[in-house]
Amino acid sequence: AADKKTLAFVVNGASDFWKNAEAGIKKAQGELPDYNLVLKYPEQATTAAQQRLMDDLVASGVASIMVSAVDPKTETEALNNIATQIPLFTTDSDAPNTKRIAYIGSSNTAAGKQAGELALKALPDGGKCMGFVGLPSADNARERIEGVRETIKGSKVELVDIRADDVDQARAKRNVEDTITAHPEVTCFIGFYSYNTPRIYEAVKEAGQLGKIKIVGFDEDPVTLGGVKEGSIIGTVVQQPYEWGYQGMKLMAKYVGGDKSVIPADPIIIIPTKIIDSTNVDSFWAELKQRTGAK
Amino acid sequence: MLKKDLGLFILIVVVAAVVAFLNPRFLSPINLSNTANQVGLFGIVSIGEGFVIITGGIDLSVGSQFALLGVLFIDLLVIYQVHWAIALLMMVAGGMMLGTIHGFLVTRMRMQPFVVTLCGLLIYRGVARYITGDGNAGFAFGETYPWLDLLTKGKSFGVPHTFIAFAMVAILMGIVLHRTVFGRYLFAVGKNEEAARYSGINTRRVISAAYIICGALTGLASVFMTMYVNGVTPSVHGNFYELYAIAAAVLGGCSLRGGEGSVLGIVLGSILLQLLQNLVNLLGIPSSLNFAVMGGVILIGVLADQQLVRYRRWATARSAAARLEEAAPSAAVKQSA
Amino acid sequence: MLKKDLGLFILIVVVAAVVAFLNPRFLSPINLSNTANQVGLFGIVSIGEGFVIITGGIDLSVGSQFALLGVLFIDLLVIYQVHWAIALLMMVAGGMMLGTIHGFLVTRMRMQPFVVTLCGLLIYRGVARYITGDGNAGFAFGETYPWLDLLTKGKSFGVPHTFIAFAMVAILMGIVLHRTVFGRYLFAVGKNEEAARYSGINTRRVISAAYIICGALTGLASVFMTMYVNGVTPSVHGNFYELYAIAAAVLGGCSLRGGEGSVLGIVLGSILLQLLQNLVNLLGIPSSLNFAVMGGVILIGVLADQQLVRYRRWATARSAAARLEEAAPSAAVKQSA
Amino acid sequence: MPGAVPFLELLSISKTYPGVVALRDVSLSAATGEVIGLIGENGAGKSTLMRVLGGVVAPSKGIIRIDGAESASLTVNEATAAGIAFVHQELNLFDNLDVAANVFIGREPLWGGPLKFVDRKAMYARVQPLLDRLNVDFRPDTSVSELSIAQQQLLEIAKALSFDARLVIMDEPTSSLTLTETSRLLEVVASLKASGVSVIFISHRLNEIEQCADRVVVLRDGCTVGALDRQQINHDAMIRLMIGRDLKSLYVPPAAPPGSSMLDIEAMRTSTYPEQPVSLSVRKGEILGLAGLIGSGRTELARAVFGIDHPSAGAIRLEGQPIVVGSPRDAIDRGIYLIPEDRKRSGLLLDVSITENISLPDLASYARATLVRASTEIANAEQQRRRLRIKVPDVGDPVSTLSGGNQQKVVLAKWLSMRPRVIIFDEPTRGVDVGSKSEIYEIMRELADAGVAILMISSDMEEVIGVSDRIAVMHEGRISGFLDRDDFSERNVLKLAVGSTIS
Ligand SMILES: Nc1ncnc2c1ncn2[C@@H]1O[C@H](COP(=O)(O)OP(=O)(O)OP(=O)(O)O)[C@@H](O)[C@H]1O
Ligand SMILES: Nc1ncnc2c1ncn2[C@@H]1O[C@H](COP(=O)(O)OP(=O)(O)OP(=O)(O)O)[C@@H](O)[C@H]1O
Ligand SMILES: [Mg+2]
Ligand SMILES: [Mg+2]
Repeated sequence: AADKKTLAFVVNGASDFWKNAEAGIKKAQGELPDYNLVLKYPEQATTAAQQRLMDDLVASGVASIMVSAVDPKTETEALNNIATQIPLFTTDSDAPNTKRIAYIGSSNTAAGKQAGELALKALPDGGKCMGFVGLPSADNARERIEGVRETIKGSKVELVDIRADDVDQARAKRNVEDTITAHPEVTCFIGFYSYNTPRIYEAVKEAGQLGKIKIVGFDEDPVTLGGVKEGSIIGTVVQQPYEWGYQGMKLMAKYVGGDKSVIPADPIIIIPTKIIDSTNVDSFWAELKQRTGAK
Repeated sequence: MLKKDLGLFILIVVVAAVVAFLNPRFLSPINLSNTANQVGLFGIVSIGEGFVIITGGIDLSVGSQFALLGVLFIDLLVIYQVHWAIALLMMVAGGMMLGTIHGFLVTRMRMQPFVVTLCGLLIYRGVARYITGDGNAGFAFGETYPWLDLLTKGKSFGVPHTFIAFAMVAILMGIVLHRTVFGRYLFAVGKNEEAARYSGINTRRVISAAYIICGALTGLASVFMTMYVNGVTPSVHGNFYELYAIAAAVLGGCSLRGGEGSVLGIVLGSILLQLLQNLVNLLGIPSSLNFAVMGGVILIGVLADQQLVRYRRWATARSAAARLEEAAPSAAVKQSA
Repeated sequence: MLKKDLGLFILIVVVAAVVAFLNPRFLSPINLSNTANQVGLFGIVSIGEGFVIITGGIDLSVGSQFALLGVLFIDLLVIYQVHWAIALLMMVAGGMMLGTIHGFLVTRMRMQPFVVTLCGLLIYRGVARYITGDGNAGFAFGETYPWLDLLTKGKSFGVPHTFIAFAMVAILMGIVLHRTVFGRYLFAVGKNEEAARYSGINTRRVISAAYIICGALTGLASVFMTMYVNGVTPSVHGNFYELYAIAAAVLGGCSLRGGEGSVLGIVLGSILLQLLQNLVNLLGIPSSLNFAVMGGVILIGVLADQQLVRYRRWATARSAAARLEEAAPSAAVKQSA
Repeated sequence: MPGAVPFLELLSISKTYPGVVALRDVSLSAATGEVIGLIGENGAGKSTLMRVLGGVVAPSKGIIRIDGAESASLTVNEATAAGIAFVHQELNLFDNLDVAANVFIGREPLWGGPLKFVDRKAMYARVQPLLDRLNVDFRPDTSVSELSIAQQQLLEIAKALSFDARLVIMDEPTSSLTLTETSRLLEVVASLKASGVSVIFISHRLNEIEQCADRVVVLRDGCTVGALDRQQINHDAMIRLMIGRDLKSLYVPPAAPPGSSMLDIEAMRTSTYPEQPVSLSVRKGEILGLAGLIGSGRTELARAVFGIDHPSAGAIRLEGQPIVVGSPRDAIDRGIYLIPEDRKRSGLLLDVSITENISLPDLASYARATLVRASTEIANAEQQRRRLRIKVPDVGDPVSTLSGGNQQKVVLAKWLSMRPRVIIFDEPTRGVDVGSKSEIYEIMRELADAGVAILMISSDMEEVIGVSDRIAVMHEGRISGFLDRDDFSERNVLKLAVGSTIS
């Protein structure tokens, strides 16, 4: 087994989100017996930890890496450093200025636009929205927020502020509570990170405002999906990390195996995001459960 | 002691008044209730931290204990289907167990509390992350525990149960600290451990007990916190909470040199800290400044308190001198050199 | 002292040998160079932390200083187009300024180092986040500073410049600490501040100098770190780095009670910590366990060291007693009661 | 002989510490109503023996027999239960608690059954009579942080009395007491004896032993070297047993009459007594004793002259030249040195080597280009060791391994390797045994004869009268008078100390 080539999928931090990718990778592993597929978490969601992890992986002899860079803009050089040694792919958030072979993932701006559409649908007569996010400076957050703003531009819907919580979920919930107090005029909450939506749902529920305050979310936390199913969350925009993991690994395996033709000319493979609302939540959830074997 | 607490109380009232003036919604029942809830969530563990600090120690591991115990709590409920009340008791027991280990290493192995609990900080979170495979532990949607929810998230007469639990813990611990022999021994051990031993106090047991109490309260608080955020992502859950706990205790008059502090002070310190966070959101201050505001207030608070103590000493000395002068306006001085 | 360092050295060699055996790539030049780079990045600031710890203080703010100084450094280069060398010097000066503030609050205002630098931890990061509007500071694509890049990211003879800088700092600081008058004063102040003052040492200046040195080294290290990650996200940049620095110093034999420690020890401590992280990645241990491994090794290391010291004392006592016993088997005892 | 039957016996007790045998086969017994004076040089093992008896340390060997029951060691609680109360040599108080709490620490009166609440009222009620008995000026609810050292020592004694003990151990109870308090204490000892309580009294002040002891036991190097009955007790006999030889008379006259004025303190006001200007001068070659009751402000004056505290007013002149002393460094650079009263707290780095302690105040002169040269440092330490006869095998050993007297010599050595002009000794022989005391006095005289001005603050009457060329007495922050050698007497010093004038 030692001479099997190892392909690594390096994520940007610990999160359940990546369990889906892991499921995809597992499926890919079943189809790629000649490769050893691994998924790696950096011990902290920082560029320093991630860079060091990749350096160590290269040193320990992996054949190729697919990475969700913590901060692609500033990691250019470090990514190039890896890319000069082994084939490097990006996922989740692209780093177009690097020598990466290809990007496979979704477009956060597009996802943001979809969330904007949900907000417009939620507030047909216009209204004010408040956004909640972990790290507003992170690329994915910025692009999603931008997408929302682009879509609602010119309408009567307005995004008044973004409250950040440093990925501290207790603060995330408290931010929602305080917003309900401080801004009774805001009638639509958007949760940009996967845990923001469930915290919004709970805080709004505990304040007895479910239905009055519209909720738009991202990602597929069970509580989010439950809220969608219940009808108290308008909808959520999901990415397909399962496909990133599955398709990404197969792509890498082919490339490492010498088949360069799998890479499109514009080396960006977009796996579109989907809006999950009351109409399709059941089938989506069932599929998700079946893939990750979740409870 | 009392004067110190009074100063803090006045500070809280002033800050609250200013916030209420700038945004009258501050006084709305819902906001007060939310803030009380936060005070309860963070305050319980601050009292435990205060006990440890009074013995001259420190516990840097409470944040990581939140992560570890939170994960275990959810696993017990969801995977092992343990009754919630038993699970809750097990969390308290688990915290006590960790506290026992800390106490053992500090008193028997003579390691420094900072080192012991720094290792705890690193280890417990690591274990929690390992258990969840670096994912997160949560309840499935709709999976509810009506009694547990009522207990941890409910309200009575508009007062959140977290706050009631905090108040009960505070009263109980206040009595323990300020009225019982054990409390007196805590102060004695914190001030001068050797003298305490010479006085026949089992210092090891007293110090260990402080860590165990801190663990028990951390275990209790971890359940409230887990229920509040309805799940645990161990890589971030409770990060830096030890700093909140220490900050509340220090603001409340506990000296890191040991031997000083009061439960009332810690309660006020916890309230002030949460008030500050509420203020940031209510006044629309950028969230980035949240911590800066907290740091600034702690710095100024501690500084002002110390200057006040100094000034009072100086004033006492002066008035004593003045009294002497009056009493003996012209003492017979025989000079022979 | 020397024996302690030797023990640590042997531990490092053993761990390295085991890792090399399990994964021979450990010894590949690229891996050694990567690890040396990490040691350099984290080691410089550990030496500064060690100086503060030797005076009996602590600096909890170095991680936040990394964030604040990193943001300022990038702003100076990118927005104000300051020459990189000047910007680098300004960072060192900036760190020294923060150190001066800490020193002032500790020595003049008699605040506890823990409280002062805890506030620093909260405030500096908050300010950094505010400056960037909670965004991040980075270089535009293609914007390069060849000399700065060479200096901070280059290698000479395969050795990363960060490591060379670290080695130079270590040698210089080793001489300062162990050979100069000032170094002796640092130990004296850490052992017994009052006795030091009575011996004519300006204790305030010595303590302040320790914080200033720590600030200077933090400033220097923050430039290396900023260049390494090529940008700063102030909400997370340098989070917990103070703990690494403290851990390295403590592993290296600095006592948090003050008055003990050596630069060689701190260097070895830094190496061991980075070796552990390298090991986790190389041996495919789940990264969730990264911190747990670190915590476990620190705990065991400090524990073993203490038990060794105790055992040695006990052994000395035994042999001394035996010798004395022999020398005077029947001391003339005149008893008359 | 009172109470011929001992109720308590220590049999062949030995105790080893790392590197030291503190006690070797020591036996001691106490009978009801007996006052035993326990004396010996520093490090003879007195405190260690008492710690064994008080249950603080376990002996390595030996038997403790109380009322016929034998045990190998005691715990603090067992000792207390057996009726043994202990006034430790070091103060063991909690300054975050009040007086009553300190008296009852470890055995508080309780109420509430298993809840173990502290019964404050009962405590206050029981402490007040004890304080009355000692005639002190603080109350049960005074915070200990407000007490002076002397008051704290009295509190320790009150605490021991509260035990209703059969045996009270007093380990140097008078080391920071002055004459009035000491005589009060000796009265208490007598009344204890009268009520059938035994006392073991340790002191380096032999006249106190003479006054109160029924029997004296002498320790040397961890062994019992002799005992004296009531009739045999006198200074010479005790000294001979303690140090194995006779001592010369204390006072050595100066080789030449004192010269011109070296140090002039003019109208200095310190922070505790800001309304009292103090003026004082010390001449070259003179030993000026500075007497006074505890808390009379002598240490404050010394600290102000040495630059530790900042006086609110006043001037200092050195050889006629006005100088400004803003910090100890300023004082040291001008040759004004202070030997502080608490050597462990302010004089020494305990677990640092003797060499490094000695070179600390003048480290720069052992350095070339700020790099310290260890060889010159060691050479100097060796020289001081020989000169001061510091008993230590190796100057690289930590100071903590030395006895009190030898530690004090190390503090002295710090300054003697430099160029002194004025040395202020604050309680130079507190807790130092007679042998070392006389050596320290000799050094003081040598220095004076070499032209150094010496200001000796002391609460030990024997020392003040025996060593000084002239005495200044302070009372509540002012100089209440000066005495020349012809007028020296305990009576005169005491009169000035309590603020009255000499007729
Ligand atoms: N905890 C300890 N560790 C090591 N050595 C000790 C310890 N306590 C006492 N010693 C040593 O034991 C010996 C006896 O000390 P002890 O304190 O009993 O002397 P002492 O007669 O009370 O002297 P003094 O008059 O100075 O109080 C000394 O050599 C001392 O250094
Ligand atoms: N650090 C201090 N804090 C508060 N009060 C003090 C302090 N040091 C001394 N004092 C008080 O100042 C007064 C003068 O004390 P000082 O020590 O100068 O007297 P002294 O004559 O040297 O007595 P002693 O023999 O105790 O040294 C006393 O009332 C004492 O209680
Ligand atoms: Mg003694
Ligand atoms: Mg004095």
